Amino acid sequence: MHTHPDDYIKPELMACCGAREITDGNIVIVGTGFPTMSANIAKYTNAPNATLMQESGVYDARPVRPALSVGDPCLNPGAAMIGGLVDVMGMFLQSGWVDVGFLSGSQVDKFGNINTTVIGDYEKPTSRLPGSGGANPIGSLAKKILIIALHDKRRLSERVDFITTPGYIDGPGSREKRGLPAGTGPGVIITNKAVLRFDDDTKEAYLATYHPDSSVDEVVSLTPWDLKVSDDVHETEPPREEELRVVREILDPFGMIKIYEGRGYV
Amino acid sequence: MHTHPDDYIKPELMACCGAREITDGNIVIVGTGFPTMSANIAKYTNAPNATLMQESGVYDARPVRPALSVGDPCLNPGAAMIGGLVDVMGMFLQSGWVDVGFLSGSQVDKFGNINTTVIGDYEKPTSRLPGSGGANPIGSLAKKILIIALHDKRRLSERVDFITTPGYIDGPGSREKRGLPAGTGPGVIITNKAVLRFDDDTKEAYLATYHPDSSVDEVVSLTPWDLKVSDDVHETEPPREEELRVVREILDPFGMIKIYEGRGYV
Amino acid sequence: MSKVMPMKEAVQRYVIDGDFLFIGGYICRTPFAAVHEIIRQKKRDLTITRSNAADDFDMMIGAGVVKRFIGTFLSLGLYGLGRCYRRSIEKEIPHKIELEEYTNLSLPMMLMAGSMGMPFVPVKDMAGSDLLNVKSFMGEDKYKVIDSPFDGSPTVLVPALNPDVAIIHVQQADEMGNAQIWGIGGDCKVGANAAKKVIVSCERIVSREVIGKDPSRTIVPDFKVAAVVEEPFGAHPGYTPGFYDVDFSFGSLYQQASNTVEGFEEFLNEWVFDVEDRTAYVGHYIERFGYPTFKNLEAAFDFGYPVSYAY
Amino acid sequence: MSKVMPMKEAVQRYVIDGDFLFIGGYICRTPFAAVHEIIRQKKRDLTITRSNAADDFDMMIGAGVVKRFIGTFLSLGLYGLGRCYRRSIEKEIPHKIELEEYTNLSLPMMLMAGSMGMPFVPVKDMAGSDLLNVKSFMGEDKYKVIDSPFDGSPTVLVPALNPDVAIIHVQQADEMGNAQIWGIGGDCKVGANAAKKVIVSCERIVSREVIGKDPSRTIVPDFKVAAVVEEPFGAHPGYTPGFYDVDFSFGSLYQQASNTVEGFEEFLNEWVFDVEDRTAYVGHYIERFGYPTFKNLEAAFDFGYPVSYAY
Repeated sequence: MHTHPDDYIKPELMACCGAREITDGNIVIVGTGFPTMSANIAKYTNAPNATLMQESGVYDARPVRPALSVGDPCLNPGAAMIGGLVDVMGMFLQSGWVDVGFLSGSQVDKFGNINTTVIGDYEKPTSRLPGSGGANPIGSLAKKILIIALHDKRRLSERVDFITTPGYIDGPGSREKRGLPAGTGPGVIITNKAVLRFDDDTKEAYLATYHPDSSVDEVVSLTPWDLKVSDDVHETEPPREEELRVVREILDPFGMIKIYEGRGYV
Repeated sequence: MHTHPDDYIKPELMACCGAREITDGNIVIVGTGFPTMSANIAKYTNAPNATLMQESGVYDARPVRPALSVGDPCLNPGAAMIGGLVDVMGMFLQSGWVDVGFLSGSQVDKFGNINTTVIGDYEKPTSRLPGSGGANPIGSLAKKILIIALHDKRRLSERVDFITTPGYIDGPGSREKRGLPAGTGPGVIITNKAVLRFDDDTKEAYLATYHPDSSVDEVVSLTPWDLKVSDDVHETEPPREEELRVVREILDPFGMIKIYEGRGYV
Repeated sequence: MSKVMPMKEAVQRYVIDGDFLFIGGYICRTPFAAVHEIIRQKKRDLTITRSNAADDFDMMIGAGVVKRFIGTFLSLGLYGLGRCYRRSIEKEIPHKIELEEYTNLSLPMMLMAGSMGMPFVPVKDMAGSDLLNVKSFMGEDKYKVIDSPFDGSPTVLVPALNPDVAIIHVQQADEMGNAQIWGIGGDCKVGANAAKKVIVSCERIVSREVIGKDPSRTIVPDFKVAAVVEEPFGAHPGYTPGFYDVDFSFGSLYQQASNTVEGFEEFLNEWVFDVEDRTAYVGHYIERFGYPTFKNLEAAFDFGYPVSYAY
Repeated sequence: MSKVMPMKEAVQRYVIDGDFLFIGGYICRTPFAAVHEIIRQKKRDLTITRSNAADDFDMMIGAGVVKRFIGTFLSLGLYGLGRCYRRSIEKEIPHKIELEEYTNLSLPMMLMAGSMGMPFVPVKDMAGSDLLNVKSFMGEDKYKVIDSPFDGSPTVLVPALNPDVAIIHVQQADEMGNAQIWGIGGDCKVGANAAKKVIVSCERIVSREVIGKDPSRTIVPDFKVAAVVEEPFGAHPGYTPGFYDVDFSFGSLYQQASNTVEGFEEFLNEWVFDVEDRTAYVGHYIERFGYPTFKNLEAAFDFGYPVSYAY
């Protein structure tokens, strides 16, 4: 039995949800923030032999503080291998070795398509976002994609304004038709309210678990599409004592994860 | 005026002929033996800023003895850059940076095609030779090819049994038609009897200079095709005193070049 | 025959208005001294490229030196969206740059293809995304989809890129340009080798003998290099492994400044136009923030093991 | 979770009859201990590949373990043509191997494509040569010629290779398989990373901490590695930079022996079948040629400079 302290914050819960999606031995490509936290929690709990890489060229880094970017100086000393983009994105990702990738986006739709390019029209955007970076290839080529998103009707959408990174595109068969590798695609959307998973037949995201301070009704009402609810929908397991200890004592002693509360992850 | 000592051996003369084909600043891809010797003589005489590379991944090596292979240990300490085959053959050669390449072959024909694959039928060969190795890409992609050959009717031929490395293939326009880069192709055949060059119009090798102990008649009689003779044919300039000093005092103090006499280079 | 020269001269001689530039770096080893000099010399109509662009690209766009950007991403990382980039695209300030977008797989592959003399290269990403539906100045040559002649499957081909000039910042180089790095590589090696010529900015110039003690660290050979510039602290506010850390406070300063056009211009005046070169920049930095702040960025002492290439 | 094991076990577990093997090395870092073990275990029907093959490939062919060879070149270098190779092709002794021939540009590119998940790669060589006119077991998939969809020019495409197993010899690795080299690389990095699994033979096993002191030297990450074998002197008669020199006399010994089938078999008995492992091989070497000869191969002391990755 696990103990579940109740003094956690939402970004901690979300990081733990991510960690539980990782299986021992997984090779995980990470950016910064939650993803790195999740993968590292997994290494200290359920997946001690998982290894991490960053697109900038780093494999199995041993940072002494949370990396603030994929090119962070703390990723250099102690890594097992450092090359460049062609090594990580080509030699590891494109060649099919990456099990798990984490992505986030300004818009995520019901098929798990992600937009990090523009809000509005591409030529005359309301808001110009950073662009794909590594997101598109990670979303195209990693075996399982974990999506992190804020749960509101602006961030989740029936259809993204621009598919930067393909999820299931238009639904069943779409990835295969475009030539994306078999056995890839979004596995879960972790929001600040719930965990959504993808239906095997429809490829649409459905509600799997709602977080402790939320409810099925709240999640459905905050979702801009007709969200299906799992037959065995239940509350998300809160962070376990040992997960929180890893976050607070080992990975992030200065509590940098709190900045995500300021970004709306509450 | 240059002084020309008369105690040289034929491999020394041939190495000097090669050196004189190199222009200052040239980037030269070399194997072993003559080519390395030629390129190094050039560095000490007419082309001080020429640099050498070996296909194994080495750029600007500083060997303390003549390298006996392109993977020789003496090529490692002191080189300016060491990578692998994809760096030298791809990043330097295929991308068009190599000015001069040296090649030799068991058979060389009048269009400068080279055979290092088989004597006789490919499927049932009389003699199985090593194969292309780096020869084909060097002959295809370096701007100027210097060919080293023994001068007899077996080594030179009207048509090689197998084109391992294309010269001018079937004559004018052949390289262009196959898509080989413009401005590439054989520049000279240096034999133990003569220096042959290629006619701009016919792309056939013709006699440019005969070595001091040979003659136009001898060279023509040892050549298995109807060898054209240049209007200003003359004797090859023998090794200059300073060239020989470089060979004997700096590059090859143990006289390893003498082994080529045993291989017929007399 | 040394190629060593001041950055001012290197940029004057080798960066021409209208050129296509690869500018390396990944927070790690950003050639910021060169970027500032390009702005200082008010170059025009440049096409710039790199995977994962950051503050340096944002600054060039804001300063108006950029016409076109072949990119994958541009943000200030920790500090959010690139302000100048947004103003350019959303509000045409100072003008709207043209944008051709790829990814952190396809763009490095295009540079690798360029570095290796390959005309194009197949990539497995971008399929099914809107990145294939937007084309800008590269037009129909942005990519091609063919049926693989081997197995018939649809295959995206992207073209090789060969920039006119590459600018990279490295730990050390010799005076002819043999350039060595260690640590995060980004797309520096492929980008530099894809270019027709390279400007190497370095923390220290070392002898050819030092280069030869560890030739496996070299990423660019001297024959590709046009100029070598010794610029200690040349990647600031980025970092150089073994030399100095990222300057997070300065990143915040740029974020604040670039929030407005006026702030951005004041920033440029203070840190680019009013300083003559990198030495003056470092002097100003110390004057403004104090020597302890500067000294605090210096890397810790943590050296590895030497190796031998002997036989 | 350590992957360290004796070569006997590594070859028993991970090299299966009929496998497609990449075997690295370029005189430099030839994995000879592994090659001997493959012969000792009388593996059959292997397909082997490497650019510029030498004595190790000749020996495997003579020993009858090889069915197919995807190659570019095979010779004994200084010692002339490969005797066993010639006997196989010319006289079918012990049998005629099947041969698919490429070049030292195209084959490394095919391995690079395999390592990077590219289905094929364009190459600018082979055009106009008879290498395009001979096809063996790869049939029509040896290469394809297409009109470039970008500019219409004829373009040779060669397919990616993905060997079942790669075997490389490196200077050092940790017990999980992170493998580091310096000096001549040949096609080791692309070949190893193209394979489904890797056997790493190394001069010394080092700690993960030592690997982390210089991660830019790593060419293969641990997750690709199935077995790590510590085999000092494991590349003999080839060399390992920083450890020992080429053994020219031994090369001559092999040349003499392999001139005849009988001589070759005696050589195999003495140096492969009658020694149980690499330790016994080295013992026999010292017994036969004396410790001074062995000691004389040891590399000179000529170490470079350490670097720091700190910030």
